[in-house]
Amino acid sequence: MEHATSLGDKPPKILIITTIASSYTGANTVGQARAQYAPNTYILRVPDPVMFPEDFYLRCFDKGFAGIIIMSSGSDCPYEGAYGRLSARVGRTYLKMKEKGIPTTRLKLTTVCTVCKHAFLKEIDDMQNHLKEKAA
Amino acid sequence: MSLSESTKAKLKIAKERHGVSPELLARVKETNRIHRAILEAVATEAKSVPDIAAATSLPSEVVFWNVNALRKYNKLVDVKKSGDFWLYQKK
Amino acid sequence: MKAHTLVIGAGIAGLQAALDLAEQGRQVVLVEKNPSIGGRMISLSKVYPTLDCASCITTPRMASVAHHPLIHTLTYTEVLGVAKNEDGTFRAHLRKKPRYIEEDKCIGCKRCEEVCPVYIRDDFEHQLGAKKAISIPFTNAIPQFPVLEPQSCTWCGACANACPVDCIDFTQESRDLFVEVDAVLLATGFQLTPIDAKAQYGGGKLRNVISSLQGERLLAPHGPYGRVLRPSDGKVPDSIAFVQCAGSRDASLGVPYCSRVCCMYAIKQAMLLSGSLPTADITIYYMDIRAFGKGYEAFYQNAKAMGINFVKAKVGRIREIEDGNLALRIERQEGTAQPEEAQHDLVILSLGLTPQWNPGQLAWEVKTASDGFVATPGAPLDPAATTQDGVFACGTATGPKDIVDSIMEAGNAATEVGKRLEIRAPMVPGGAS
Amino acid sequence: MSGAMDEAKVGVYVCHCGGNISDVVDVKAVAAELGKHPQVAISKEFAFMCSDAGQKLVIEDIKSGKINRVVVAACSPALHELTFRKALQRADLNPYLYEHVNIREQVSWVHKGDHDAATRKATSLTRAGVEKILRQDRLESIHVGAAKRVLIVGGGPAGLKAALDSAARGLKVTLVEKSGRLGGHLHEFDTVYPGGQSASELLGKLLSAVSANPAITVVLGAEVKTWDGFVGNFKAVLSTGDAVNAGAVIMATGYRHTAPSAGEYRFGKDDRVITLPALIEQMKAAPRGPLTRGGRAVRSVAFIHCVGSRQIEGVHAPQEDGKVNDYCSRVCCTAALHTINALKERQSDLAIYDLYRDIRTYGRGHEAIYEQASKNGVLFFRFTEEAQPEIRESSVVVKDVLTWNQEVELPADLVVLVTGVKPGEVAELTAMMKLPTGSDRFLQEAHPKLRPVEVANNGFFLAGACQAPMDLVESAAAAGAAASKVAAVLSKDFITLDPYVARVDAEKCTGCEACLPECAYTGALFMNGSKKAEVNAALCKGCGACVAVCEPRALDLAGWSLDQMEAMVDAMASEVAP
Repeated sequence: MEHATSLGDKPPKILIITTIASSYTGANTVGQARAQYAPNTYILRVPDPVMFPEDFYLRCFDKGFAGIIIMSSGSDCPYEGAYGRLSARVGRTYLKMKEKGIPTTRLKLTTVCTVCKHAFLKEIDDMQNHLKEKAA
Repeated sequence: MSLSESTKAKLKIAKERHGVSPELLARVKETNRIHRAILEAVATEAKSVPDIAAATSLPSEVVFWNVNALRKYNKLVDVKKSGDFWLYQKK
Repeated sequence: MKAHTLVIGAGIAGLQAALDLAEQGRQVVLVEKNPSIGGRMISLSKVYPTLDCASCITTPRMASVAHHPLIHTLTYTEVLGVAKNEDGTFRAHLRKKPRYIEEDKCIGCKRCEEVCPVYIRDDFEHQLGAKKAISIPFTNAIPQFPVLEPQSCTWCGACANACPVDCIDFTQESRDLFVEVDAVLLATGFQLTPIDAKAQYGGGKLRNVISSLQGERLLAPHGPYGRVLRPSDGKVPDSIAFVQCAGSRDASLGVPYCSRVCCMYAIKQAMLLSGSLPTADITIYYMDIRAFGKGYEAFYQNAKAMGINFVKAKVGRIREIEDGNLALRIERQEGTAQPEEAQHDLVILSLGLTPQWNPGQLAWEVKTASDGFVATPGAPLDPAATTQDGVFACGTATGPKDIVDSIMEAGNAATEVGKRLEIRAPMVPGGAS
Repeated sequence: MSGAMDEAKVGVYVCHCGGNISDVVDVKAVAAELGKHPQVAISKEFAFMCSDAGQKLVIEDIKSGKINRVVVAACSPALHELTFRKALQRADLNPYLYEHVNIREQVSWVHKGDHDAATRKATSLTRAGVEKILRQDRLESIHVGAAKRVLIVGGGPAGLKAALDSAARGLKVTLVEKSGRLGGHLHEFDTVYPGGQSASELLGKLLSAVSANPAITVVLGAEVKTWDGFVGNFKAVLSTGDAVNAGAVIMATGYRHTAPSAGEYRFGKDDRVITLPALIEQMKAAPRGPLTRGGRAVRSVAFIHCVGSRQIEGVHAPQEDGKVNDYCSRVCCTAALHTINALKERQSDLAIYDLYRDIRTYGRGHEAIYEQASKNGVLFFRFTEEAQPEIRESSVVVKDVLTWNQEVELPADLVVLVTGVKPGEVAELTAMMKLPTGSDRFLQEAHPKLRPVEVANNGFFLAGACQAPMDLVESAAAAGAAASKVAAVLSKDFITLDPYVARVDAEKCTGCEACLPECAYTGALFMNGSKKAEVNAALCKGCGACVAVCEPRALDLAGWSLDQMEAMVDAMASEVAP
């Protein structure tokens, strides 16, 4: 398996963690509108990202993902207290990233709903541009 | 465009059954003309609805409705805001 | 076709009632005249007082109905008649309108829509947006089938040429169906009073005077403009007014009653507008603010605290001045006695709610009350019963109502239907029906 | 957990979607690449997987024994995941051994311009699907036994209707009422709005139906003393000593009238000042003739709205718990106007002044009651929360915003405070049952829009004014809705729950208890007798919050395990041949 740093001319990969309740459907909405975005994006569907320990994200970076966008359900979250727990988790992940010298901007927690086409595209664009800047 | 014989036959039946009004055909033509004019107006630089209206001599509400029609079908994009208006450009 | 219940209308009330009944093991035929289920709710921006995205909370409910093994959903289908049989069952005559596509073949890929050369006004966007003569009704529509509108079709065949599954059928005809059921539930919903009803508000001719449902689309994240702009020229509006009771509490329109939801949706839209246009001035002209539901008063107070301008006034007349801007003649009911003129660049009329459908059109004993909505003689204790034994009603079929109250009534109607079925079609012990 | 992995044989099917996918993604290349995976036994592409022919391919491959796990790469799972799960069932394979990979909405439709990249992405995503399904167990829906009895707490109209509705659905009902009689506040009224029906007739109907129904056991003067169990099997002991085993609970604990605070509008100091319920009681006790107060005829009455409702911090005295009632009590505007019209009917020359903030006659038939009051000659004055009316010796003074803030002095032989409502006294009960309440102290529904009669806690339902202020029509609807949910839950002998819940590998659990504070659902996760974490599947909602903190990985979410997610990420991260 090749490592992220040796991907050559291919743009670095972005992992997008989506929720069944909201953002996964949001990603489908983008597809239905035939809006285009870069293919270096990989969508993972979960009930809620609150299931991931801090090390999960570090592991993703290790395995070759340059950026991770967590598209949570925010206040639409069907699980009690999960959003608060998730953001605390992400906060702790940032600390661990700092310890390891990984720029915290490579992990973004945001909220995308089932019809947030613009928000979905913008988050990808932002991360994409950010990674490009970093690389340059 | 190559339609199968059976499709052609069915189209003929449908056409006879429902008819095609001259108003509809005129409207389709007019819409095509408007779309060409709008796309031409924004081919090289992004423009606002009032600017497109001025360039095409079309009423602004007609321009705006059609701009959104073209935007929905990915022929046009809004690129940025200028003052109180968004600017649209050919995709 | 046989089932326990026919539910007419697949808006949120009909969806909820159908789900409740199906969850109780009852077979439901759910009939909807539009091409998609979801009703008015799926077209809203966000809902008060939670500001949940309407699409996000409606779509799962629609999907549960669509996938439920005990619910048979018929979209794009009209009810032509319902007759009561001697044994107390009902026989409904339904007509499935032609979509001009074969539903069992269609894969919902939209290629037909992409190539269709005819642009028409989109009903789902309340005419603000465009669609094609053949198109899928909206993003989250269920089912994801296109509809061809024959009156707008030039029969060019482009769609058939593009269709990868050869599912377009230009000669499709309507199909009549008969359903035998033990009970009927009316969840037929509401419509707005017409925007052209009041000459003093421009009679529907003023370009920047829009209806409250158009306001919803303007604010929906996937709406016709993708953002808040006004229809006449795409300008970002800077001063927006809501005119309350623009179709309610007005005997001259035949709507003397309060439409119950307008105060809250106007406040909600005002809050959403101020969120997307932070510098805009937003004014609500009202008679009484009726924020009566759970959490509504706090929502209203929040809106005031956010700087939304509430003015107790009657709006006498609206006219268009230069650049599509609007001049409103205001008669304040507090503060000052002098009539005055206010200028805004977008006006949203809080139109009233009237019944979508009159069940009296069918030859049966379902009566409407003086307000035009389905009469409920069993109220207060039995608000779902109608004048016909075995026919029940809920949601806005029985009067203006918001989503939560419609859902409450839908659940109650499911109970009343369930009680009737318990006698007429008892469940077999062990749970199977 | 993963014992099945050795024998796992995956079938991969890549859909063309009639060009929708295959015009952008090289589906042959995807299928070929997946075919190289050591545990993929079959890898095919097909024009329309969702068609009968496509489903048949899968079914035949399963039945012939070539495969025992299935991955279809096609459109969004929202469209056809269920289609294929059902196909697996038809082939006698556990439907959860299926993974649906979305290469249409999230690949071919959004990466039209780059066929190679789209193909590489589709391959990675499909491989991730294979890795996930290789680590998937045969999940089964969870079944919980259910007692076919519903416990209803509160014997007002909502509780009575819920009891009748539940009994009519074949359920046994235990109806517990704290006071000595059934009927609640319905006893107070003479007639009810908007129809003007006789309250005692309505009540009589309910009571005779309840007493005639053998399925309903009424326990009066009783409270719930102890509480245990979960949906399907709640166990309560009542203060009477009766034990109740119920599958579900309907809370119908109702409301109380708010009392004016000490001295508010001179209430308690001036005997001309009474509350609306007191006026209604007086009118009911003496149904005819002119109204009197202290033996003297009353010629003028002033009604003041929003007493105890829509309160503003700093303006109004707080309630017992230190908070103001900032909500609208919903029922009082119409109730007051309904009473005013009744007053006018018996005493047409009575001068009535109505002092309000907003008239909220929102409901069906309410506006007509307001109009009738106007026609009856009632004079309306509007005040703001900042400038409250003032009670004087024999008058009320109001700053009327309708007449440009003129100060108006109105004669008033009687002042009626239109008081609001607050929830019944249920703090102890909700603490024992662990039910949520809102900041307004009413019981909290699962979702304020979509699930008004359900509670986040499985098996609990709300009927009537315990959830929010409601009139009789609305309470009846809420009670019927709650009964509908109960009928659904208890319609079978067991309750079926989703299998996607947390589960514990007891061998790995170290008993560290780190997971406990993560769980938001009381009783869902606990330490058992052998100091190991245990999940009550009936209470777990499957959010996975506990999974994240379990270092030994003893906890996992069925169908969404951390191992599965990591394997998927690995597959997505790895590069594949273009």
